Amino acid sequence: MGRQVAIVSAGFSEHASKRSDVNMGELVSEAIEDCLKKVPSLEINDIDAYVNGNMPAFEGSNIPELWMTDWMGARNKPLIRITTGGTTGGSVAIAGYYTVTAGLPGVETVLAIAFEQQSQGDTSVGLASVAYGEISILNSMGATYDHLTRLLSGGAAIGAAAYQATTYMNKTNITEEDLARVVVQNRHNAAKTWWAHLKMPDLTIEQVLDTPYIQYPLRYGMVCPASDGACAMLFTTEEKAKDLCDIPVYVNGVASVANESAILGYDGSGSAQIDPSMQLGAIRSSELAYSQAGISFPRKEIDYVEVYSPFPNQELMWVEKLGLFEEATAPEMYKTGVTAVNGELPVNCSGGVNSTNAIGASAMERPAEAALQIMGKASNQVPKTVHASIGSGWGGSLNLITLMVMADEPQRKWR
Amino acid sequence: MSKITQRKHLDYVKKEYPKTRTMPANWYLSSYKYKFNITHLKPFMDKLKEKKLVANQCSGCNRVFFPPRLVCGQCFVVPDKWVDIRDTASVATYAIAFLKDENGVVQERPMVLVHHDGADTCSIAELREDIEVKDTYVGMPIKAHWKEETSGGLMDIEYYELIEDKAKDLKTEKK
Amino acid sequence: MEKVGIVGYNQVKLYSDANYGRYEMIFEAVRGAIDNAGLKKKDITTVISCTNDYYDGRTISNCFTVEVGGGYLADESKVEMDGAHGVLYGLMRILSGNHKLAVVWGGSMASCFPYHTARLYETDPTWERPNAYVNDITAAGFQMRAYMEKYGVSAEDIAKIAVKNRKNASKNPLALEEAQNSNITVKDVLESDIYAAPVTELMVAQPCDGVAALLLAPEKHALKITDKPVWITGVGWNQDPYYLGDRDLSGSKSMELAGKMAFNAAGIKNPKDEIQVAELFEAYAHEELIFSEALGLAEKGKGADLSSEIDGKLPINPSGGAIGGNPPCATGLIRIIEAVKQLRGEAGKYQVKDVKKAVASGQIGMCAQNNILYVLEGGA
Amino acid sequence: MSEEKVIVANKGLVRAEFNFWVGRYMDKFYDGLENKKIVGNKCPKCGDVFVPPRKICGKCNVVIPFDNNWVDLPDIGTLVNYTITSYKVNDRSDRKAKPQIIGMVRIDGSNTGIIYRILDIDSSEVKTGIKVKIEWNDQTKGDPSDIKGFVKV
Repeated sequence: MGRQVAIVSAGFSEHASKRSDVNMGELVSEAIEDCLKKVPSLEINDIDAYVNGNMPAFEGSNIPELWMTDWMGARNKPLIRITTGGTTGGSVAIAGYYTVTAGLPGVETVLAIAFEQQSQGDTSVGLASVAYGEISILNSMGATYDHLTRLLSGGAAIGAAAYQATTYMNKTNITEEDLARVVVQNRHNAAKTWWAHLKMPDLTIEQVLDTPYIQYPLRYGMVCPASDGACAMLFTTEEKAKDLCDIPVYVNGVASVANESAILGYDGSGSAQIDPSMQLGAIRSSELAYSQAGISFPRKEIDYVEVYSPFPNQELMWVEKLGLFEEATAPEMYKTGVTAVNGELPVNCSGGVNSTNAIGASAMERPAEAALQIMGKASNQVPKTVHASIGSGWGGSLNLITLMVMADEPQRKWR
Repeated sequence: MSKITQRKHLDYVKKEYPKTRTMPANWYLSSYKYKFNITHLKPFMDKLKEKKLVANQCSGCNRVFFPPRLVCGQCFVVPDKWVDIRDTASVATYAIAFLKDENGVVQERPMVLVHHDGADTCSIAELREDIEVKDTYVGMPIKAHWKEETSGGLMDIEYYELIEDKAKDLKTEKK
Repeated sequence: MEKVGIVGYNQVKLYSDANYGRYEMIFEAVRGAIDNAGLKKKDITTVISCTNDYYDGRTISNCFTVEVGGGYLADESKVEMDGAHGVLYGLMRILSGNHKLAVVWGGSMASCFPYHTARLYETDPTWERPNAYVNDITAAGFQMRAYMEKYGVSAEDIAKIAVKNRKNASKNPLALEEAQNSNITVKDVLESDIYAAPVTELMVAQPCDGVAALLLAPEKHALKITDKPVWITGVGWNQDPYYLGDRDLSGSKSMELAGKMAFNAAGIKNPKDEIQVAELFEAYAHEELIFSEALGLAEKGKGADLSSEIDGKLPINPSGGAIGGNPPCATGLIRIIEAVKQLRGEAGKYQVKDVKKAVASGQIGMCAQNNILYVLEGGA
Repeated sequence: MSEEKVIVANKGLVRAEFNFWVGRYMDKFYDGLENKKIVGNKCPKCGDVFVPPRKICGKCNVVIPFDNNWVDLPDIGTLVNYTITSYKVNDRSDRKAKPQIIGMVRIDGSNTGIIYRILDIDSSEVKTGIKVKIEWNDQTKGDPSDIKGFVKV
């Protein structure tokens, strides 16, 4: 039976489109410094194990943890590497949780690190290579590359998001203005977060709607940036956490349920998800994680939400799929300010992935920020007291989801 | 809003970092191969030549896969039945790519996920060129248009064309 | 630590250029493991895959393997290391109490990618990669020379290991055909093509195509599934610094520390006497000696004197080891599977007598930078 | 339905280019190479000297401040390890390339090794412990190729 896990700290590096002053190792060490600064009684040598991850093909380095060992302080320490594409950060955080909860002898304090320095690589080729094999199989079945390029022109992530947006908009009858409102809220929040990338304190809905379409229904102004950045989280046992900090954040539920692949499908066999905005994986993940955490009424019991939403329609979609709002009501909540910093259920007060997207790190920044809100150490801290929060991740071919449920009280396992 | 005033980027609070040298590197995918077993696609391709569509079906969950699949993920078995399916379909979802062609003119083409009647999976396809972007909607009924000379490949279906939709008003109505 | 049961396993036959599709091979491995344990798809609660984006030539290499790897609506994640590291994550998930059955699968198709170039991508891109003097081959050359010079070991002693493993592989029906050779001699090994002197071609574990899968379950649940469970009683893993100049290549500190951690968890005080068989992931023949010394199975520099044949005092790699076939991302997993076979008495022609405890290891990186070690015990 | 297995193996077409930022520490090192000088930095705690310089000493886990701790080093070192390979390291297909000696050299005054070719030496002559000296490229660009290799002193 696993033991209770607590988060004692989380740290970030500064995010920007080009962190040209540092290499990957130095970028990561910045995040670790920020993380350890918040727990003065802990030294880097006290860390027992490491969990790492990034999205390697975007950076052109295979298993970069190997050469970055010294920069992380991981020399002769146990280390494993988790990568799951867009959800990498979330998966790394979850692996950090499992490393502590497993109760292996001598492994109590675990540092989880996720990073990405996208300015070094070619993101479009990186994305194309996700389904490169699938594209080639369609080619050997007689479809020309010209035809395929046309079909898949959008690139993996934004194309998929546009499909989602279309069905979501069709179901809920929302307008582009509703999407732009989400963007504006995020970018305003980002302006108050020290490490965020797109800080736009004066952005208006009109400005967002004035940018051209990148892929209908998504416009340039609505799309996430490509950032360089790193994030680190410190996990430890309940007993140790109490000594290390005032308000330990307990991890009460984790899930990463995978669904069948969408759009192209494995082997080019088509999309098993007929409605890409349905997100069965997210629904199952939330059921699993909430049941572990003993949450029966997510809307009432959860005080703060960080969802992984590079595109605004996804933010609306996730808060519904994760059981926080009724189906098709999320746009209304944004309009009435329920999700604002001082609202009833604040969402993405860090600016979200929509404002800062260092892909490998993004999905970890969600639980990290959600944990800091509970500790009261977030840079755009919500005024109300946060008791329970969630952080989610999304990736793959619309099929990979991560979710972490945190609270200021431990959940005793009843199993 | 005119297209001239439209701006691609929005201003934000920027911080510049000192530039250091860069070291080049590359990743050639041309030295990679992608191996697939496409035995299960053979019957499908053969039938395409006869302008017929077949799909395979899992006897565990009765789902019909079009195009055929190697494995049913839900039951974790190889689908063992073959079924014929019709060439009528509907638009499951769509997105519009704003792509420049050779002349630099932006093409507005909807890319659609086509859900064939009787199938439980969708495939990605193109609509007929002259179908207006703004007329596309989720649930739009369409029909495969065959090439005159079929060769037993995916391109045998040239494009999908519109068929009359009596329930169009219901599907596109704004609440 | 609490013990975790291994309840099923499967490995596809290794080929240098398999007549398989990637997805087909993964499906065959995982389906076979589930059948081996007599289970159903719905019993799976979590799936850990071990693949590498640079080996598969695609970003998010686990993205399309959800269906074929049994991950549909299961808690899925990917470890981008050796298969043995994937087992570690599966083990942690079982120990957490959140999951009842974990599938761990790993593998890749070396016939589909330039293995040594992909290994070059592991080097420091700001310094060593532009020069391209360091990759797995040259690093192994350094490692073997450091080992030989420090302890005065001869190349013959190391060639003997390659001979032993290739002979053992000939008894293993699932090993790579090219690696199986029952008539090989030390001379053949020493006179084969020079890779990076002193390492010759036949001392190298040749990358090949293959996928393997393993099922893990908590103690109580494992006893319900099978009457021949194998228990993981200890695990340790560790990472050395990266720069070859910073390391003592004649030994393996990471394996030493991993071994300490695993033996401590399993309550093993004297591994030399308590372990009956070892399956070590030796990417090169000399690594088998370095590892067996690091684990305390032999004295420092005396690894070559160990009688490690199948009928010897402490058999190492009776299956042929990684030299018998090295499918990247699966080799460590196969080592665990081979140890399980020995403990369950299912190893056939290369069965070692009276095996009660075994160790299996996995590694990644230049000169085995990151090592992981398992202690396995048989019996219900 | 045919029983014959049909396998397709398609080649990849795309090619990704990367440009790795080297960071401030390595940038200073490459500035040195451009002027045919070797610069290292010294851990303030254990005193180990690193070539190339690093931000963090892995042994002590302390940050080496950028502002000082720099050490100028000679272009002479000791060969601590070597290997002889006929393969081009990044391209195995080129098997018949001329054998080259790749050596690990500890620059005098430093505590780590750098890996370069050993030039103009017969493979029977090479052994660990010999003194070697940097052979610079005539034109330096501020990247690792500025050092052509090492020659025996």
